[in-house]
Amino acid sequence: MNRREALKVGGGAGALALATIAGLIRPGEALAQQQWNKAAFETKSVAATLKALGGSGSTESAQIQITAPDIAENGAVVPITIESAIPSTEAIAILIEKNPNTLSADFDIPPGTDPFITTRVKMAETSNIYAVVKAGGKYYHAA
Amino acid sequence: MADPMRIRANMLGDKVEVRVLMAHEMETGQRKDASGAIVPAHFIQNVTVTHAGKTVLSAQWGTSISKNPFMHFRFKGGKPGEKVTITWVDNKGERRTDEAVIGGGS
Amino acid sequence: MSFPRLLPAVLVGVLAASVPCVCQAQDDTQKEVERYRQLLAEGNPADLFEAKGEELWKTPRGPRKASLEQCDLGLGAGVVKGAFARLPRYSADTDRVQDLESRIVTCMVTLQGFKQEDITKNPFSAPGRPSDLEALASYVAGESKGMKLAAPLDHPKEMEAFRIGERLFYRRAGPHDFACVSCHGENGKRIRLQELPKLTDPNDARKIFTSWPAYRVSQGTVRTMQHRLYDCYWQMRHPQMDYTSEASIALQVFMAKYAKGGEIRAPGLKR
Amino acid sequence: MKRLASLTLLALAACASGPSDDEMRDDEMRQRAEQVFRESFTRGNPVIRARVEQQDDVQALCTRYRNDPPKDVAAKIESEQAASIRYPAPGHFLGDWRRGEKIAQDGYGMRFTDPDTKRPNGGGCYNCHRIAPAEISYGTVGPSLYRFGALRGTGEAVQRYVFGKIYNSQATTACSNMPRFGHNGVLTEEQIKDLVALLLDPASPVNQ
Repeated sequence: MNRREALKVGGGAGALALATIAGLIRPGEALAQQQWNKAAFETKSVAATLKALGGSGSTESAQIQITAPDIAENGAVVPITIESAIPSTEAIAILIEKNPNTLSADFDIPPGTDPFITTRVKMAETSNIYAVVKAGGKYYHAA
Repeated sequence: MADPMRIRANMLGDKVEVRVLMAHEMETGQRKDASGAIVPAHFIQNVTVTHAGKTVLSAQWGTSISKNPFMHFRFKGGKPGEKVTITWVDNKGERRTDEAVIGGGS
Repeated sequence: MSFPRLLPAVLVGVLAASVPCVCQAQDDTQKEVERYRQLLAEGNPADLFEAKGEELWKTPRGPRKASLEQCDLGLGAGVVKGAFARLPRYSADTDRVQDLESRIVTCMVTLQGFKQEDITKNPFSAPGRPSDLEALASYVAGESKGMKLAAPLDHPKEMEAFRIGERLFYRRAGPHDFACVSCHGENGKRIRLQELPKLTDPNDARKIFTSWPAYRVSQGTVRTMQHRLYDCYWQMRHPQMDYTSEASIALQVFMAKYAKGGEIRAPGLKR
Repeated sequence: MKRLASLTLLALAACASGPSDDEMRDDEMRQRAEQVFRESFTRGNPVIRARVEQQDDVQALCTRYRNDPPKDVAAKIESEQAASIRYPAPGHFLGDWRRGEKIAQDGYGMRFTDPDTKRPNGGGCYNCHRIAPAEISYGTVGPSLYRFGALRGTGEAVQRYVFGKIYNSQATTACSNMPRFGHNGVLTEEQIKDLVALLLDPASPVNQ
């Protein structure tokens, strides 16, 4: 099952987070039960990744800012920052169009955490970078 | 066992700014070794950051996150002296948990 | 100057959206590369190696189950702070001029009982084979961060090493006629996009010599000064330079003379 | 420093009573450095080792004069190196610029990690020169060669000059930093012709 679907129906990770607060299980154990969206990480195009994330109807948004150098001295380490100004941002995904697998990372942003993330990705070749943001149950993207 | 992470957590206004480096090969599963054999994929799949028992960030990663991964983010509700705990789990089930004490203004 | 054996399965990525126009290609490229480096400086993975090195330094290991805490790096047994800022230097106990790595090896042999041949056979890491020496060198160098390089370089053996290093710096050989000076003899030059320091210019030498060991993003690991020299000779179509060989130390003494006074920024972060 | 070195040589030439004390010490130091060099590359590939242990006359002279030889020494190097160039038949200097571009990009060959296969060596020209405009990752140790043919002409005299420069750079500039690609067997005649085409073929991107 797709973890996003689990989140949508309000079970899964939400219930586990509650259990953590109650001190029933330690964070590490909660992680062991966490899922990894294999289907999404195996997609090979931006459209397929969007579909796998449940965001096929995504709209382009100017409120998502992608910061990356125009030239990476080394494609093995490309620093990327994604910042969303869309209210109620819940998740940010990073997609590298030309990589063998398009989806690079998917971050869940709980309330109280800034819709801002910096990480470093590998790029197989010159490529466009897409950010996909889930906010208020809807999907948005930017390139 | 995996080497420790380096976590820096500092107050930035009313937010906690977290920067973390993790020691991990992040093998793509596409690289060949000297003898031409494929090196199996070995990469972090899940990262969870907690503060005061609450998850403040969770992530799923693929093989294209760089070796020795770096992450930078900010959350509200933390105070100097409190702890931030970060755990990663990779595709072989190896894991590592480290924590850092939130420092004053950076 | 990539090192194909160690490069991951990815190559330099240039974002298609904005290839600079021909007219300003060089300026724009340089500016973007500078920006790239600034973005990376936010988190230097060398930190991971420093931490690992410190742990290795303090853990009893080797046939004698001893730690390296009593190692004399030149400032007396047990003094790590500031020791890197005084290297390379002559050591009376070995009657040799030694650099950081050579001195760490001495301590691993004398204190921990490791065999010299074993620890120097594969001193550089490869994917799946980490190197203790890279971590140890990162730790010791990091303990001099912010200090100024002040290797004395006035012992007769140090002065002799300088003259040997100087000759080797200009020594041309091999099918490409390369010497160190072929790449490091002029200001403001670069190989591909990599700027080249003029090593006999104190302004350049102070910045460069004091920034190794460094995390190399192209190789995903910390590389040391010994590796930098080994890699230069690889590019010069020379054979593998022996780890901590006399030539490698003479060249460092030569460079250190010009780099004196430079602020230690090791372990650094490089392409 | 450089000026001093050449003066010392002239003084020596004029002096019939043998080497001075300075010259003796210099020679001693040279021998000591050579010994250190030999003892510092003991584990390497013996073929590569043999290639670097023994310097040829040009390498030894350029080392001695730190790439700034006195005029007479420079003239001797240049004339001897010029005589070593094996030119192709007149009218046959231009190869294929597309192959030339590949050779200019390629740094393969003669390093200790390059397996001994039939893969030809590269020229690695972009390491030091700007050439075709599409490649933005180029070095600046050598001059820019972009629009070389458009600026210098593409006739046979220029073709012959470029061939000779790549074959043996020291025929025109003693102790040049540039490798002697033909003389030292790094590149074949065919490969050098492809590089001549990269610089001079009117269809090459270099001249657009």
